[in-house]
Amino acid sequence: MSQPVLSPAITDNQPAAYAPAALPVHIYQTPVTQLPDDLYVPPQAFAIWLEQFAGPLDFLLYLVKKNNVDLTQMPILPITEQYLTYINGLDTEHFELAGDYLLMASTLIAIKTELLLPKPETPHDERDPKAELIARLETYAQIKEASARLDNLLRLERDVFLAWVSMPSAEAMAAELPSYSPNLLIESLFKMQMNPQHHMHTINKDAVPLADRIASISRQLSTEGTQRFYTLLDKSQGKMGVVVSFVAVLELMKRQLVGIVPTNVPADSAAASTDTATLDAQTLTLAWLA
Amino acid sequence: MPSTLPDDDTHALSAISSDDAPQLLTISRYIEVLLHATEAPLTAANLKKALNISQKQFNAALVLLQARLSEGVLELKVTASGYRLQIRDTYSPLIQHVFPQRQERLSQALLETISVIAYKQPVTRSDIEQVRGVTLSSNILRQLFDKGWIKEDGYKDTLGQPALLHTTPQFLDAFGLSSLDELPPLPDMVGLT
Amino acid sequence: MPSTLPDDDTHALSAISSDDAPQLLTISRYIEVLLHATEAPLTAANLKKALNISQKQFNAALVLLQARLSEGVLELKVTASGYRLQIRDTYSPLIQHVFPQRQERLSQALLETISVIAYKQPVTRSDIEQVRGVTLSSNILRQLFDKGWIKEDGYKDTLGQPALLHTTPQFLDAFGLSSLDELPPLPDMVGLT
Repeated sequence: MSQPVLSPAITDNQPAAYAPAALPVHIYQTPVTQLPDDLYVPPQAFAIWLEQFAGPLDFLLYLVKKNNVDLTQMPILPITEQYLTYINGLDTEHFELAGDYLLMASTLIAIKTELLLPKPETPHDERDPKAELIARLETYAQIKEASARLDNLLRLERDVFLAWVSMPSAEAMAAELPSYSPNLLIESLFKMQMNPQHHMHTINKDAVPLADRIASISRQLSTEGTQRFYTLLDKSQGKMGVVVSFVAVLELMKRQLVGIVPTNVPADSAAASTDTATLDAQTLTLAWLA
Repeated sequence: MPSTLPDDDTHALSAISSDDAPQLLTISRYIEVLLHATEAPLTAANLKKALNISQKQFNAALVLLQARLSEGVLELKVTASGYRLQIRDTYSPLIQHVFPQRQERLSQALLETISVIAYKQPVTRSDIEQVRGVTLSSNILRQLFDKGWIKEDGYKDTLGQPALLHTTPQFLDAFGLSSLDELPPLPDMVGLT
Repeated sequence: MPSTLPDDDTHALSAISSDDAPQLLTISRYIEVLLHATEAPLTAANLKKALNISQKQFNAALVLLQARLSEGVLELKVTASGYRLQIRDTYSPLIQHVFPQRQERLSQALLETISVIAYKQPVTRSDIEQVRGVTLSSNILRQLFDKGWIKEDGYKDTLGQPALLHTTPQFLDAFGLSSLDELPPLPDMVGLT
């Protein structure tokens, strides 16, 4: 079977190693004229070099491996120096990238300091920063290798592809959808009316229109002058009738057509302040103010 | 190789020498793979270019592909935008049955709401609440908006300037109506008229 | 979930009388349609329930489906979360060549993050940061959540009660694993010392 399609067109487009002329990097007081040739470094952006690493541990691991030393036997000082020199080379404009690296640098400085200080007489059994760093590096190296192995697995959407197909035609699918009958609309309205809760609500609403009640209370009060609040409440229409009457009274008071007659003063001073009056639903009297 | 091919296509196939048959099968498989691997339909030009084949090879491979597909649940569809593989229409009841999220029963609350909007439009939220006697859950309105059955258009000139709701042409489509005049006549009901 | 079909499948097939053959063919087609119609894999339980078939019918239909598929470019794959249809990997180079955009590359940072979660789960964000020595960008976590590869489940009983991260069956599906036991062995630590 011939394979007319598969031309080896995909080429490895890795840029060649770049040797910058003057990099502001020194290792052991020697200016670095050439960065590791396994990394591509644009001359103006040292930060991009660091971006090649997944983080400061990755970078440290690189330095350790590059120096090809046994980590446990390795003197940490030269590595620290080297790390710090690289970090010093970081453009100040790229400090946002440097956060994690600076944290690592401070750890290295701490280790360096500790190693330079004279050893205490009694070996302190507290934390050993060098051992901790090595442990972290080893853990990181392990995860880095594990991630490489994970990446080598056959992965969906890189090495294996799901088969995509279209669904049956829209018409065929739509034919299976319930075609909503317009009668559903009417039926839903009938059902709505049959709902007892709804029914009660509409009847009350329509049987006790607020405007009608306002009109009837206005009529009574304007004719009688004053009237007991209690007698104004139309109890013949049940709880809703009472509520609507109450709302009607509030509305009339808001419009300043009706006022409360204090029970302990004569009716003719109805317009007087009611602030101190005792309000009792049984004896509360309303007066027409208009 | 399938033994039967559509009548008018044997032509294209027979024009190709029998030496080409294995290669044609490969090409037809490649076309099948590419159609499975793309979201958008592929044009004949796309396919010929991708596989570096002639029009003649393409035609013959397509015939072969169709013959191979004839035994299965997929079919080759040609649309204005190109070729695609599609589940045969005959399986749409099965799909609708098994994945009922595509199919949908409308809730009574949703039906009432859309009915009130349809018959009384334009209406505000509070008009709907007034008629239905219950607080309108925003979820129901969202469902109606999601379906594209209702839209907001204009504001009621009242306190708070509430938005006015209308039905859309999609609503008419969903209920098989060509205009609002075709809505069933509204029964004589308290609270609605 | 087994990664290969049960051995006794051929038994299941022969145990069914030839009268059932047309019905089995239909069932195998239905299974094919349903697998095509969903994005997520379907479990045996899903399929048996959807089609209202017995385990025996299911097994036999699956064998039939695999036989039918063997002629084409697709294969039935059993993953951690069920059955799915995928393009045979012999055609992957063709797809990668024609649709390079379909080839998804994962960044080193993302791979390390998912590795920490996969191998050390359950982990908190700060566990990941501790191992990697880098502040965890929320972008990476969001990508992993978007892919459905990780989920939060439970809280670590420590200050701030950070959420615990786990991998999901979709993660296993994506890497072709049927269980976490199939993860490549975690390399030894001796590499450095």
